Amino acid sequence: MEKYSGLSLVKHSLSHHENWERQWANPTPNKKYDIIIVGAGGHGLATAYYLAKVHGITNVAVLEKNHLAGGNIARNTTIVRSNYLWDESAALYEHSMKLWEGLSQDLNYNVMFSQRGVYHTCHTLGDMRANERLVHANQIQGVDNEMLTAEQLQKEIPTLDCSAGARYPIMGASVQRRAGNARHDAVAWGYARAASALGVHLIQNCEVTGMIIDGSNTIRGVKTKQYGEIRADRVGCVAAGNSGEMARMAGFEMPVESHPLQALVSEPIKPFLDTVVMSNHVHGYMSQSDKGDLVIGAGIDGWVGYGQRGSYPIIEHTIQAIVEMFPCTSRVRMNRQWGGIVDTTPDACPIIGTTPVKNMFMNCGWGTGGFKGTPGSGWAFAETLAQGKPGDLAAPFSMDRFVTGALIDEHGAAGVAH
Amino acid sequence: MSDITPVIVMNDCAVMNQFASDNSKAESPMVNVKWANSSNATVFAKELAFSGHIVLRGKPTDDAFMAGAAKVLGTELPGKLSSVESGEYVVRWLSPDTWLITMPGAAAYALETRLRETLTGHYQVVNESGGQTLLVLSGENAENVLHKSVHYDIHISNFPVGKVVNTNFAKTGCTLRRLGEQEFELVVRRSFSDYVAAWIQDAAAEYGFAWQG
Amino acid sequence: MAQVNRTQAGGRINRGKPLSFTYNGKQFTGYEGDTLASALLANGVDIIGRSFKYSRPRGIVAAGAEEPNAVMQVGATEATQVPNVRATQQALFNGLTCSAVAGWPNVDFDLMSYVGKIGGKMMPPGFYYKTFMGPAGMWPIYEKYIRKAAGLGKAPKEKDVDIYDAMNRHADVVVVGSGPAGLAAARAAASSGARVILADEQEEFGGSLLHSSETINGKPAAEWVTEVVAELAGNKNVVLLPRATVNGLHDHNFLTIHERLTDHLGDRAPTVDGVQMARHRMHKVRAHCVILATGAQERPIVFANNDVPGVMGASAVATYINRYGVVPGKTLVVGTANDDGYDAAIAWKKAGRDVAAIVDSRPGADGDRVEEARQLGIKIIFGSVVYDAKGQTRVKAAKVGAVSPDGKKLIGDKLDISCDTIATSGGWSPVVHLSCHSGTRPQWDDKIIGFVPGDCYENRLYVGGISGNYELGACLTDGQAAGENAAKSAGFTPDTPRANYQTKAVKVSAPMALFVAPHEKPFSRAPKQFVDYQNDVTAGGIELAVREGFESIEHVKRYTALGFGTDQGKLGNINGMAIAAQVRGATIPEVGTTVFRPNYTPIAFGAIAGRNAGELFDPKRYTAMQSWHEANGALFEDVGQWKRPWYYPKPGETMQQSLDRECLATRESVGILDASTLGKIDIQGKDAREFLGRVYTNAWAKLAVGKCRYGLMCGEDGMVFDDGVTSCLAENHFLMTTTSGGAAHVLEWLELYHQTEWPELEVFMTSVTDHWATMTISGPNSRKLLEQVSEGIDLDKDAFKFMDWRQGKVDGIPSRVFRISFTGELSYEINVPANYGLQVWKKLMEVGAQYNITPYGTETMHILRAEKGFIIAGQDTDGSVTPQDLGMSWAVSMNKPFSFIGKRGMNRQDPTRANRKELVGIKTKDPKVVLVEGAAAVNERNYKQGSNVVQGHITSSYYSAVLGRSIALGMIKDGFNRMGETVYYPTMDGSVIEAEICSPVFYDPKGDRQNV
Amino acid sequence: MLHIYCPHCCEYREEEEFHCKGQAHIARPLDPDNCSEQEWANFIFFRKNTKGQHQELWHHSAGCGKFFNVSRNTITYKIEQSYLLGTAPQPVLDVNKEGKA
Ligand SMILES: Cc1cc2nc3c(=O)[nH]c(=O)nc-3n(C[C@H](O)[C@H](O)[C@H](O)COP(=O)(O)OP(=O)(O)OC[C@H]3O[C@@H](n4cnc5c(N)ncnc54)[C@H](O)[C@@H]3O)c2cc1C
Ligand SMILES: NC(=O)c1ccc[n+]([C@@H]2O[C@H](COP(=O)([O-])OP(=O)(O)OC[C@H]3O[C@@H](n4cnc5c(N)ncnc54)[C@H](O)[C@@H]3O)[C@@H](O)[C@H]2O)c1
Ligand SMILES: Cc1cc2nc3c(=O)[nH]c(=O)nc-3n(C[C@H](O)[C@H](O)[C@H](O)COP(=O)(O)O)c2cc1C
Ligand SMILES: [Zn+2]
Repeated sequence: MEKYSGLSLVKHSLSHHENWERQWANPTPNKKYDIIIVGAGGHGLATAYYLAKVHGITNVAVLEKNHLAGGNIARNTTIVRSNYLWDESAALYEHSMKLWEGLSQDLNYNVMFSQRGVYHTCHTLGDMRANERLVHANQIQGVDNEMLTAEQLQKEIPTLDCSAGARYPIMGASVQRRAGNARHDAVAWGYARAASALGVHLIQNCEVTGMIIDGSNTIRGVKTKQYGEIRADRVGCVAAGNSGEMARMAGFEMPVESHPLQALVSEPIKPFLDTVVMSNHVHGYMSQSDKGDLVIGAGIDGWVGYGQRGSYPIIEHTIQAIVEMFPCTSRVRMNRQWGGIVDTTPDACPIIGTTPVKNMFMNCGWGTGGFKGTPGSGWAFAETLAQGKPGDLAAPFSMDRFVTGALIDEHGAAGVAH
Repeated sequence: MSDITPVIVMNDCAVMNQFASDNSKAESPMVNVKWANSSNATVFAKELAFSGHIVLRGKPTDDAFMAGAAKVLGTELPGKLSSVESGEYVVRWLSPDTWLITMPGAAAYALETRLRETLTGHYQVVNESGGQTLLVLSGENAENVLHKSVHYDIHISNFPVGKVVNTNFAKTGCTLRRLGEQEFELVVRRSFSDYVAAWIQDAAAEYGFAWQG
Repeated sequence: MAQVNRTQAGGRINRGKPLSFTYNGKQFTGYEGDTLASALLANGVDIIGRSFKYSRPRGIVAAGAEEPNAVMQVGATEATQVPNVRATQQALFNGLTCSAVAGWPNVDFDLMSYVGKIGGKMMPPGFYYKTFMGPAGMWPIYEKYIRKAAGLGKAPKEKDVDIYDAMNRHADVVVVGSGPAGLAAARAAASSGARVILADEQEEFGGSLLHSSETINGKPAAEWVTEVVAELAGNKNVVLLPRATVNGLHDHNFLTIHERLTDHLGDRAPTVDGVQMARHRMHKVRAHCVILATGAQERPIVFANNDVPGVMGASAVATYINRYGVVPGKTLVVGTANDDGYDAAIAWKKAGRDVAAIVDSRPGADGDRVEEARQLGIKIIFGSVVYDAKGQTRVKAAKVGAVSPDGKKLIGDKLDISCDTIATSGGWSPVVHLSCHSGTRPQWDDKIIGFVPGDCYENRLYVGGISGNYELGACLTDGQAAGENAAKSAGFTPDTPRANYQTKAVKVSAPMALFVAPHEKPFSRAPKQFVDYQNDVTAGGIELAVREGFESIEHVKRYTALGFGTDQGKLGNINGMAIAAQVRGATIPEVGTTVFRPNYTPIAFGAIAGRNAGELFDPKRYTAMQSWHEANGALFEDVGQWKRPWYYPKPGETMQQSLDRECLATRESVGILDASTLGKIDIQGKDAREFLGRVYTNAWAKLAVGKCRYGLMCGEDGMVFDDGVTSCLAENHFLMTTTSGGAAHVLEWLELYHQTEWPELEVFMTSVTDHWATMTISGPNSRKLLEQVSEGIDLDKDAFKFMDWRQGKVDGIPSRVFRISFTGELSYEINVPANYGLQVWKKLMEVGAQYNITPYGTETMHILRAEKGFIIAGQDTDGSVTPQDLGMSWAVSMNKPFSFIGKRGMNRQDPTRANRKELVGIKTKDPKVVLVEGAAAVNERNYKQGSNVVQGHITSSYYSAVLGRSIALGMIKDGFNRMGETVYYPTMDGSVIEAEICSPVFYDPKGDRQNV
Repeated sequence: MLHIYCPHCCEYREEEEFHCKGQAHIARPLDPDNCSEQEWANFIFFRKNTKGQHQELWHHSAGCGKFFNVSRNTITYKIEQSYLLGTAPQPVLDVNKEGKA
């Protein structure tokens, strides 16, 4: 893999940038792999990378029905944090956070991970309680998170309305200072490039249409629209919004529903907000990208939808919330809205692990908040696929918890969709 | 101590005259609204305070219920999305098994008892008189104010005089009825009435608004 | 300053109405009818901005929504600043103040351009992914500078002084676009009596007819426009929306139309008769049929240095001359691949200025306009292209070369033609954007060399330019047919006879597909050939992206930022796709488009929020006693949408002092609480009891008339979600109460089960939350107080027992009184119809004065109930707690015949395992220390950070005045078995609070006080 | 924004008047106490999550307060029909997953 650096840019500029290598190869698929990963989103690509890097397994194909990294990884609001409530999730997301902190260097790809702080504003006593609970739990779990008063918050974010006159006046906030955001596409491309360099096959425009399952209920490979059957010893599905389809192909149901989740951006403006602010109560969140657009997460629609678009009232409510929180944005203009398909679970936590079909594994259910989990998810799923069973990080996230009742309810921490 | 008030039970339900013999200190839901009046108003509002509101529920497939209600009200219960007026009663369809009947406040108890005397079988009568109020909106721009407030199609071709719908009103709900070409009636929940009043005044400001107290 | 580029006559401007405006601090004059762009061009302003990445000077290139360069900061005061206003869409008004959004120290002389020139070579697409990675930890510093450089205009620093509005509308037919196709459609549809909305983003209706020289029925097209618009305005079924952009065409034919009500009038919306007008209005429209008549936008031809000011679209040039009376230069060269480019030259020549040449890539052409140009003596060079421009801050010359018939290679002769303006036309791109908003993909049409709308199931019609139909006569007749069909589909019958439209046929020669003019050098080495001006995306950049593996057009978009700008690539996208196709050796349809999404053009946040801002952001719900609470100094707590009194501080009191006072007064004498917000549901029917037994965890079969009972509600997973007291009013009549925040949810829950699972149960439920005003009097003197104000109720302790209810009068008002207690004291909950709430409350206060009756708020209520160990659903529970976890097995009746909601769930493996977290009391070792709610417990003072260390958390915590110490409730793993054990609560300052696990009932454990 | 026909009001109304309550036709097991853990989990959590023609339960919460079913294509969002509880959807002829006939 060619090393990227400022120097390499200078060098290539001398030859008019005509000699840059492809960032990833476009191989034709083999007949058989050790492991097939379905879905070249952030999580699928990260899984492939860690399989190759950590576990030395490189006879791996990632099958993607469209171009790689065009699903939710291409359409999320890029918030990264690890201040989750329960031990199991805090451990998973914090593991992810640690990987984020070295990711650009590890991948030799600048993913622009920016630890500019993520603030959760509190508008009611209930909010205060929930955030105090989070902050205190996180302290014990070893995850940074702290409370601020409304006055402290106002100093740190001058454009936020912390006045008593607001409909839901801000009473305080929690902030995780190591949290922030990252350049979503770069994360996927960085993983793709690094995985490809380690020998993983990234097969784009290869749609999985069925699972090959033998009489002993063991998976033997997948059927694809473009390349027919491709065999593998193990199959890991990381298809995010389409995970329900994966299950259907394999003949089982999951505690997952796919809903539209929307987001929008303003036109680019001069620096306005250099942190991430979210309000569960007023129900909106916002950050400003390095290009200058305000990136705003909207809500989730209440119905199943695979159209990558949702309903307008969701956008309306979101903008109302943003104007309520940041009155100075009223004359700023909204440029574009879009949607993704998020796979939600009843407890707002992912499902990682085995399935009713032997050697078929699932990593899904990251719902509205899996971007931050990309490195950790890939790491934990790679371990699961390599060993044939989940490791310590992934184990609590088995699908079985919905049968036993051992849910890990992160609705409070997940709050607004992000 | 005075005599113990017995609970009147009719059809295994407790009934109670909820209209005080002295109504002089009562406050309607909109009592605290501050109305700003414009001199060249084209939107007018007034509250029909202290009306009696009775919710009647029963199955439309229950002939005895339908007939009994008709007998008491002097009119058939209106079918979907419609209303009828009968003497002092205005009867509005709210859902396939729910009607709202309004009348002068003091008459609610009599209606409740008459219904319970007449009806048999499965039904519900609930007094809601304190929980909601009637607001009448009129004037040449009343329709525009409603355009700003409800997403229901209130064009006269779709929403003729007498039609009733339950729908969203800004960020709350309302039961809306057309009284005339330019006259509408809203059933507003008590706790939302300040909000509704503020919303209407704000929406009507550009047309000139006046309160017909 | 003189308007150097203004023609002597012509155009749709009002020369009698000069308007002055300020650009970059300098004052200029334009006319009514100008856009900001036409006024700037009239004044000879060349540079209106600097490019984003390379800081190259940029000028106006287009005349409409597709303009990428002329985005301005507009606003005369801080509060009225608007970033990124497209000058081509901003009507000029007197006093308009604007400036360029880029350029330091100013746009004309920009130091950053040197950085751009030198650094530009090192800034290919995606360069930032390849650098700024080391040394580790430096990224935040690089990022700071990158952020500083980013962004176009700036947000105001002050709150908006304007207001916004929205209207909901319904229409049988919505016509988008008011060119010939749209007007003909609207007219035909309206003739049928259908409700029609016609929206156009421009200041005036007419679309392309406003600058056309064609005729309709023998009259200049613009005259026909005036007539039709007047006719439509006179039809009361038609809503005309000028200055109204249809920004989104959503599912099921829902449109969002953004009307700029006052942007053409001034810096901020005017006040009329003392009433502040709204600045913008959103129309939210549900349409039976949508007719898209959005026309087409001209596609420029990409060539080297095509961003030098003076390079423009040919149709834009024609528009500026014909519509605004502005010739934006002295000497023109046209580069075209079709007849339309000739329009610019013809208009230019007729305006009396020089046309140096028309450079036509086609080997020859014989259309009417080609002939007209010939006749005007304009030099036409066939088989050639403009492949490069000379000049820095304004075009100096066009480099022209002969081109191969396929347009791919330069062949043979080259020459430089001096000029200051180069206008190009590469053909037309139908404005398909709206047709794609609900998921439909556009389809490539080789005949028209452009994408047209794809098929979808919705009732939509496409007419005129959008469907690739550029011929005026056909636009009119097709528009008419579409209008008729749309009306018919909505059940209307169009007028007969139909209108008859006569136009002069224009002979058009076949256009050629040319997207980028070949250069002597390849894309990578040629001077920059800009595709997307706003994001500085070049042909070379697209080629590089493809070379690096970003082959999908979506990858190209994301790697190069093609189409990411405020113009959303209206001008550049198709050229970008064509270049990507060329580089990949694929066809344009193979490459496809990126996704068009709302908004068509950007909209102010304020306009989307509408009037749901400030006070009206969310309803505030009040009880009947609100005015009293306000008058008596209450502070309020937000509970759902309710405003509830939180506590009532006396002057000079701290919060804790108020709470101590309120608590003690209640425990010692009598306190009063406004409990009206509790959800209340009236339940009637012979199966009401059975129904209660199914939805509550405990038993209801034996609850006698006159009695009340506490109940817990669980989900099917066995987790508690609400609780409350339900009273048996009569054998088949119950009054259920719910939490204030849960009321709506509970009613929906009950209806869900009744309607879907147990419709056979004869039960009806109706919310009576708002009907009853509820006031709780609580404390040892509450009975005495009640005695003095009530009639008809035997208050004797044995006649009216704890958990009984009685009917009577309070202050003469019919009421129901419930002897239930959330404080542990002797308590009565008085319910009166809400119209009498305030009256009764006042009476209680008046009579209670002798007992020092003390109003208390939610906080005191919480303290008093916590002293008794009573839970609050939603505070002491979080959706993961069973009744058993709460120590409330007593409220679960496992033996009921029907398997109640929650039973199976709470009997699953995990809810029944040992070592679950359980609700216990927590007493700090130091009684003065009050734990923070949310504090987490650990087993050792010197705990080790990590997983499985947290033992539980504090759910409720207060200082108890009556106990003289702090008290808390909290979840603790295996808590019931750990009474008396010590746990530790680390605080955020590093100290650790030691506490003991105890019973959750801190006060009056036997319950004597409520039973007196 | 969806435009939904309420079979009780017999009118189309805006989506904002409704709440979607998820997959339709999930009956509560008649004997919960004797359900296996998996059967109970299937009832409360496991869903078809259909991509294509999907039947779901809606509540006309701001309107008539009635529940009813909707058959909707989850890709195109086209609603084929609204129908009353306790009835089955009319078969939709030849509609493939993309919603094209
Ligand atoms: C609007 C929005 C905002 C969000 N904001 C945040 C945020 O701020 N922070 C955060 O942490 N998370 C956020 N998320 C969530 C986050 O984006 C997702 O959880 C995460 O990206 C999912 O993992 P992924 O990247 O692997 O998914 P995807 O990128 O969706 O990858 C799944 C891939 O599987 C492919 N696939 C599907 N079916 C098949 C098939 N049959 N054959 C082959 N391939 C197939 C898809 O094409 C896709 O490429 C947001 C999501 C959305 C939609
Ligand atoms: N000579 C040619 O080859 C050629 C090429 C293109 C167009 N034309 C002319 O264009 C005409 C085509 O007529 P037409 O009626 O299809 O288009 P038009 O261009 O005359 O009118 C389209 C109108 O739609 C408006 N519009 C576009 N998107 C909008 C939106 N989202 N919201 C609100 N308004 C929007 C535009 O501002 C414009 O006013 C022909 O008559 C022809 O004269 C000619
Ligand atoms: C963090 C982030 C920032 C974005 N910024 C912009 C932007 O500035 N301009 C823009 O046009 N789109 C922006 N987009 C949206 C994309 O154009 C696109 O809509 C999104 O990736 C979804 O893809 P789709 O619209 O092709 O389905 C942004 C997307 C993300 C996730
Ligand atoms: Zn209905």
